[in-house]
Amino acid sequence: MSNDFNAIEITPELIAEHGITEEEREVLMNIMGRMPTYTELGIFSVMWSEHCSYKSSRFWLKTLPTEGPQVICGPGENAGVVDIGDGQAAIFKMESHNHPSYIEPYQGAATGVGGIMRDVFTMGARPIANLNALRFGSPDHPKTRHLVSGVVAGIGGYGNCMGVPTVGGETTFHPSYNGNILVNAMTIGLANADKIFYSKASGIGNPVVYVGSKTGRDGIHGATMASAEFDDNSDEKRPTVQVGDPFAEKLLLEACLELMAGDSIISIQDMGAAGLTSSSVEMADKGEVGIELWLDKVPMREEGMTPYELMLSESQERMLMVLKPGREEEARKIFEKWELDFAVIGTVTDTRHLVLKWDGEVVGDIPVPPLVDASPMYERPWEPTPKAVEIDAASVAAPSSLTGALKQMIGSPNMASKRWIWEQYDHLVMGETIQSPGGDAAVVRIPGKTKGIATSSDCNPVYVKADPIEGGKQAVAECWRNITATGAKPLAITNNMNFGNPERPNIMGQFVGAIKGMSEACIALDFPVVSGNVSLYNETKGEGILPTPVIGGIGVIADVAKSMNMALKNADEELVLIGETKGHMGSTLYLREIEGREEGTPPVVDLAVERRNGDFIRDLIDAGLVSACHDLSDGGLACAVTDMAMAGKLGATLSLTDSGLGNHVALFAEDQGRYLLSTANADKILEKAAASGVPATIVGKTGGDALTLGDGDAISLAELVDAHEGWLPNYMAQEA
Amino acid sequence: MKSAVILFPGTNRENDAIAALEQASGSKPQLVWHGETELPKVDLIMIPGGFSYGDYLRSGAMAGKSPVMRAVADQAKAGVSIIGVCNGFQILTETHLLPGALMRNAHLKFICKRAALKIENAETRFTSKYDAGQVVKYPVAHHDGNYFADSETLDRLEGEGRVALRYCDDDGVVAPETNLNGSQRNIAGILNEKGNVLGMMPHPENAIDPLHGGIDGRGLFSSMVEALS
Amino acid sequence: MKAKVYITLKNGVLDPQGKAIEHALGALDFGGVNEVRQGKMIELDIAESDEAKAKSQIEAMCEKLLANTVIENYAIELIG
Amino acid sequence: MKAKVYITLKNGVLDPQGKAIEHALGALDFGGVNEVRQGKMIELDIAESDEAKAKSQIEAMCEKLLANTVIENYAIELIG
Ligand SMILES: Nc1ncnc2c1ncn2[C@@H]1O[C@H](COP(=O)(O)OP(=O)(O)O)[C@@H](O)[C@H]1O
Ligand SMILES: [Mg+2]
Repeated sequence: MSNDFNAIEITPELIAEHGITEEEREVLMNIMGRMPTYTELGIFSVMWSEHCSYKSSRFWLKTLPTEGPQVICGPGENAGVVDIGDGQAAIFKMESHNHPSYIEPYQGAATGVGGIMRDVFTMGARPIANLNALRFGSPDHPKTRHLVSGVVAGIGGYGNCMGVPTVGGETTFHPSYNGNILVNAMTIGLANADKIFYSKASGIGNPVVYVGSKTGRDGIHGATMASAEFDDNSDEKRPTVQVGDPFAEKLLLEACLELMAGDSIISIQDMGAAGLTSSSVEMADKGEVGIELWLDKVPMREEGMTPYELMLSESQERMLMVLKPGREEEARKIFEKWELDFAVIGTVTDTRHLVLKWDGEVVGDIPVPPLVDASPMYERPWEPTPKAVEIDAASVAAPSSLTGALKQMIGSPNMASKRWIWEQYDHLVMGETIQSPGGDAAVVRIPGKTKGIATSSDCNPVYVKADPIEGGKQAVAECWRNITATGAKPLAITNNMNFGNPERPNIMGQFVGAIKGMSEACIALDFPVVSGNVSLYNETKGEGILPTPVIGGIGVIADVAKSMNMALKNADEELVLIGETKGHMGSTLYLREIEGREEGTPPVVDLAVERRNGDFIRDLIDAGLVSACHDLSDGGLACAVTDMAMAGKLGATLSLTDSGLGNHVALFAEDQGRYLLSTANADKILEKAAASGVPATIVGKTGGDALTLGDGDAISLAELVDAHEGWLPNYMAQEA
Repeated sequence: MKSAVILFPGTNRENDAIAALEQASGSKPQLVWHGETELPKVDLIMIPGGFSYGDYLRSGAMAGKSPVMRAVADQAKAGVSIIGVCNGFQILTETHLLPGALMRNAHLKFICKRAALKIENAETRFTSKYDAGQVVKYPVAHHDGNYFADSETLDRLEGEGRVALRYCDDDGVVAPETNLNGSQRNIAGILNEKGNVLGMMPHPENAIDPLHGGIDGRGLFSSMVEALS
Repeated sequence: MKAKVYITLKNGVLDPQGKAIEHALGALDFGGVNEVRQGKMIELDIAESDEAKAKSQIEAMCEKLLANTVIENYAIELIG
Repeated sequence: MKAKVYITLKNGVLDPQGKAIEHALGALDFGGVNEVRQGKMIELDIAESDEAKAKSQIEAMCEKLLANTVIENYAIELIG
């Protein structure tokens, strides 16, 4: 009977349909020494997929700096772990759900959020903050509105129900994402540093336990679906879309944390992509043991499920655990209290094989080490990205009106307020949100403490496209800067590498360049990589997306009451610019929005300067010398002061002294490593700056209800707010 | 003041509620699981926010039928004070301890922001520390906060001073533009006939710390402590 | 026995979802669509095989849980 | 012409709501209830009076807006 499951004849075509190349097939045949069964073929196919094996990226990922005294656990586990003092650890990671979100925006985004939260709580952490980095196509593309509304509702739908505040993220639009949006979700969790759970299985004979929701035929690979049999309604094409059940996940979270408070768990692993396959293989591999699974014992949602389907299903809200012997009942009680399925579905063995049984009969048997180690790793050919043209600032024409240009920029899709989005996210639940979305970095307090975590996600893909190395550096630097602007000390990052087809040497060159730039910045800023995710093949009709290595960083601030934000608070204060303005105009927002040109080298990040300026800012904030602080990024000085004025509902005047650059260049250049401060202590700050060799200049004053550039070019705050706050709601209101 | 906080599967603002109750009363509330059929002897029962049963079917529907809610209803009859916030309000209407229903927000979107609220009745055990007409700011965070009742019921609520709070602007003006979810007559919170049960969509428990951006929510908790201790 | 339960909003109860759909249909150039109301349909399979008994059981489910009779009506259809 | 549109989840698509309702019915001592699935019913009034045309218009509405055809099926009933 059980053999029926594997009755399907394995042909070279079927193997190819499973995405296994000829070369890989050779390796597979050597490992098995025989034709794989249908179930085994499915397992190889998912384990050796780009998604699970990182076959194109692994070689380069290994070059990222991952160490530092703060790092408890770097890449290789479900999420990265860093020490935040007091015996506590922050556990965090970012993950993409790009393709599913394009197919079904609500469920795709929702299950993305669910997946990343499981990665974090499987390690023993309670999630305390979520972020999301979104990239959509051009606003006038017919699908964009629908995608924005679905993705945002999905992220909110899942995170809100879980009771985890969504405190930050980023959202930009660019035509390169028209057919391939990006949905990257990040979760930060809090755990005791001495109570972190890993996936390594151990203890021959120990029970392997399945908990959570039942397994259905969700997300079983499209290509393989074609050859699978349907038991009913075969005319109805079965959707491969996964539907999230945030309520089940909330129960799973509480049940897992309750069980984790005791000592019965040896190892635990969420079932994410490739579900039961990757979780069991990973546990066995890490523990250098074997695992035997009794698939007929798996809680099933549908009748007639096959081993193939059970092993490949991507049903959500499930976990696999190895328990200490004899602790099953204690665990079962907890999961039953939370009304979740609980089943002992296997045992740890000493064979180092993954053995699958159905009613006692073997339906699959694969040696684990080669399944994992012999998985392909490619050093794909790559070419460096040709140098972009240098834009001479003197060649960039001045706008007819500076305030007019400013208004246009601040109301452009990429700069416009994303309030419409983050007001759909519960950013306050848990009662610890100290800095809400809309600022440089969000700040959440650690329950029961004065300290908090600052977090931000960043990437400027236009920079990365123009120069992957500088762009990669810049993404890390900007994240570090955003965290610094709140007064927090940056600790570590996660990342999501979203790129096109790695089989194209120019795309692979973007990937390699970005990794190099990121590495440099991480080292210079003591900001190691502790986790991450890679999403390749993001392209439609042969056109890749802009290379988008999203950086998600966290930092710690000892006393959240001292954390700084960008809102201007007092009139008649001095505005002090920290950092040097050289007048870099290439790849800037000004060039794109005002001149309609997307070209030119991106600004260079001088990492030593970056660090010096940032450390200086942090000291000023800590010394209480600053009343508002904002880093300068897209749109330069003018956009920064506008953000600060709008946030504080208080006007400001920038005095335009002749810098030799031209006013529009001084205002809109995107030189790096800069911050704008509002302060009543300008003298002291200038003095300190001089002593530390940090460039600092008084550039204006706070007050009034308008923004004034130079001697009289003024625009009311109300008008700016309208442009800035109005764009997205107006755009979405035309929903059709 | 002794208090209890009821927990359902999917409740998620319990810690926020506990923090507020503890700050105001100096003692930790007792936690009561949804399956309980008996409640501890307390002065106040709080049903916190969240997504009990995932908000599936209707928000608050399944929690409203749980064993513990029968006990809560008995306590309500006996005059014990009960406050339901957000999902708690939805549950209280589903249990019929409060009239009306909470429907999907008129704009259909979840909304999380600080909202201005007008204290309509300052002579209740929940609001005595405020002045009538005072404008306070609490956050809202809900998808189904659109209060509905037929006009007879609404007239009765108004006539009997049972509208506790309304959505308004910073100056206390109650208008269609300040109605952030489509609620009938801008209603944000109501009382039962006896005045011992309050349901409200906004979250006073997320406005008790200067670092929350304001402490307007404290007044509600200190009112209860004063009345119930 | 299989059954379907239809739950609709009572007359006079505002229906934000229905209204939004009506509006969106208009924006999509589907003219002349009015009185859009959104309700629920719950399908279930009940062990009871006697029609009358099944119906009264489902009625009880509606009263107790499936419908909020303050704002909703329900109708039951037995499919057999 | 009045019409009703029934929107249901495709076979095999997880229905968390249905699952929760089934569970809640069990907890309320309604035994023997299985396979609970929750769908939507949309009622509308369409100006078109020709049956075939009305139907094809509503079909277009379903494809474009009312149903999420990635995970949902729909059925149309004209009431006249
Ligand atoms: N870009 C990256 N940088 C650093 N580490 C990475 C990167 N991409 C993936 N990793 C690490 O590789 C491991 C496997 O990633 P993934 O398959 O996404 O994890 P999971 O199975 O938990 O979802 C994780 O430890 C992850 O942190
Ligand atoms: Mg910033």
